[in-house]
Amino acid sequence: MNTFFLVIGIGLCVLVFFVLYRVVFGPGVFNRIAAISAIGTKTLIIILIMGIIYNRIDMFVDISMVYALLNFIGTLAAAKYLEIGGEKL
Amino acid sequence: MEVTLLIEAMDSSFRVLEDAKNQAVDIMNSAVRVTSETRTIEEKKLVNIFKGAQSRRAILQNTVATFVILFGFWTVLSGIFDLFHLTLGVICSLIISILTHDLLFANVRVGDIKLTIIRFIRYLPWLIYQIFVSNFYVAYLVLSPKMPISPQIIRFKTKLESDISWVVLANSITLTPGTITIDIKDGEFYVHALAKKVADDLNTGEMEDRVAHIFMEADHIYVQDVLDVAPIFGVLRKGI
Amino acid sequence: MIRKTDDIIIRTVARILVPFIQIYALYVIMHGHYSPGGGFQGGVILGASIVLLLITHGLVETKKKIPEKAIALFSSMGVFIYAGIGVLCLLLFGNFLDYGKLSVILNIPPAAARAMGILGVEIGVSITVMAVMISIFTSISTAEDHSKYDKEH
Amino acid sequence: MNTASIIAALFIILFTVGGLFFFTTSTIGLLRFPDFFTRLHATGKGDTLAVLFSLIGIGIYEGLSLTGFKILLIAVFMFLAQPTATHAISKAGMRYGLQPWKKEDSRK
Repeated sequence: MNTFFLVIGIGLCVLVFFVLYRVVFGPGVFNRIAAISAIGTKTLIIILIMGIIYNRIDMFVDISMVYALLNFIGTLAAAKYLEIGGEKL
Repeated sequence: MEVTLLIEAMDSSFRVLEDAKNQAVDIMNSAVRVTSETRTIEEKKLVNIFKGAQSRRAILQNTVATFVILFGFWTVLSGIFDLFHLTLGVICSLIISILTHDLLFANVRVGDIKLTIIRFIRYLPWLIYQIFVSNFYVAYLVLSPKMPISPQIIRFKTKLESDISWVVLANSITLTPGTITIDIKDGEFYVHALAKKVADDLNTGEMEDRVAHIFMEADHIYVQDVLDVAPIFGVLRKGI
Repeated sequence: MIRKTDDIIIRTVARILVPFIQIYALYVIMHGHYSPGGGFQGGVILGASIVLLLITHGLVETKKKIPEKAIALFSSMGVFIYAGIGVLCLLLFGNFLDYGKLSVILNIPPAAARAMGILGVEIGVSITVMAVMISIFTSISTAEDHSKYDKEH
Repeated sequence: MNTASIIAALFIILFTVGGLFFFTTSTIGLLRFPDFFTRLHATGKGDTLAVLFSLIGIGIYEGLSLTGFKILLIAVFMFLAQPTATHAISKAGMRYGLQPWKKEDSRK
């Protein structure tokens, strides 16, 4: 089973590299934020899979929850910052 | 001569009488006004006292409810049931429930909460089915070589009233096939749809009916029209 | 200047999430010795929850919950708790932060005293981290222009 | 290896591979779609269902325990947070002045 999860994790990592294209070349800052948010959701699953591989999922689940939380708050903050043109938050 | 004198005397006596009557009416009026003013002041005081008691009671209720929910959440997270950690949990949830008692239960409509929760749970399977359909639809669009999309922005007016039902409706719209809620302004939803078929699906109003059924709100009417982009910019930019 | 957002969806979701985020942060602080986390991480999550409140409900409503003075007080109080526990161990003829010596005061065995001492230090760290994070955020976003803002409202 | 564990393993593989599939479609959509709003359609929906699938798979692997419950909590949180974040970005883009792509644009 570990090998299977390892394969899934590697697949997710490859997907992250594809999304990274949008982060680097995406026209405009909004595309970049959407792409970064997508990378965050993929990272959440990668962290859980790492927990399975290291056999310490009870620890990694906390980290993954914090990651989801900070991803959400970061996206909201960036959206609010850019909504008004970035001059007055 | 005497007649005119008599008339003048009559006149002046009438005037005196009139004055006296006016004064009496004034006095009566002012007395009534004073009593009514005092009465309104007293009524206001009573209302204020009553309201204060009510709001204090509401705050207490909200704090206790928040405390119970947060303590349940803590025990589930912690998973250690010895005395030390349970005491820590009581202290922590007490601090947070006092700090945030007005956040979790703001704008709660008085109603049958139990029935609302049951109906919401019954609503979830339908929503998950819709999310399935939406994802297969997006996957089909993504993987088909010609990519048959024709994006458009539609606007419809909802008759839902409370904010929580708006949130449920907006998030359901975002999760279901090919539509994203862009903005809500004065009860009007601006929705970005991927194709015309999807927009027509939204117009049947099935989802809105379901959400209204959950929160027991009035039947809705909706006005819908496909919009050009330019006027929407005007409406949305005005809000800034 | 941080204004209240006019979006009802974001405001409602943030309102529902904030208490749970805070209890989760306290869970991370209190269970630092069983699971990853501890003082710093829990403090960051607490600060993030207040930042979420700030960007959705605006500066005025957040100030009603946590006034500026309280934040300044917290940021020094955390350091005081940390250093106080350390110095207390010094006074009991131990090293700085030598928690085992606390067993004399608390009247419990040294192992339990160590756990209590670490918990106290972590609480101090988390309070300081939270307060400093919030004060940095408000200082940057208001450009330290509180006086004018207070007069307007 | 009894039958119950084999069925569980089948379900785990089914759900996790399904999650990977939807992650892939959302990524392809992010790369292929013509403008910002249509790309949000791909990420906002695809990632939600993909996270749900992967979490169900990992939850079955973990079984009924405290960790399984925390995984369920993450799923609930993602269900609340992902549409909200999508809505926030799309609204910000609209107010910033991004023009939505129309079908007529491609014909010119």
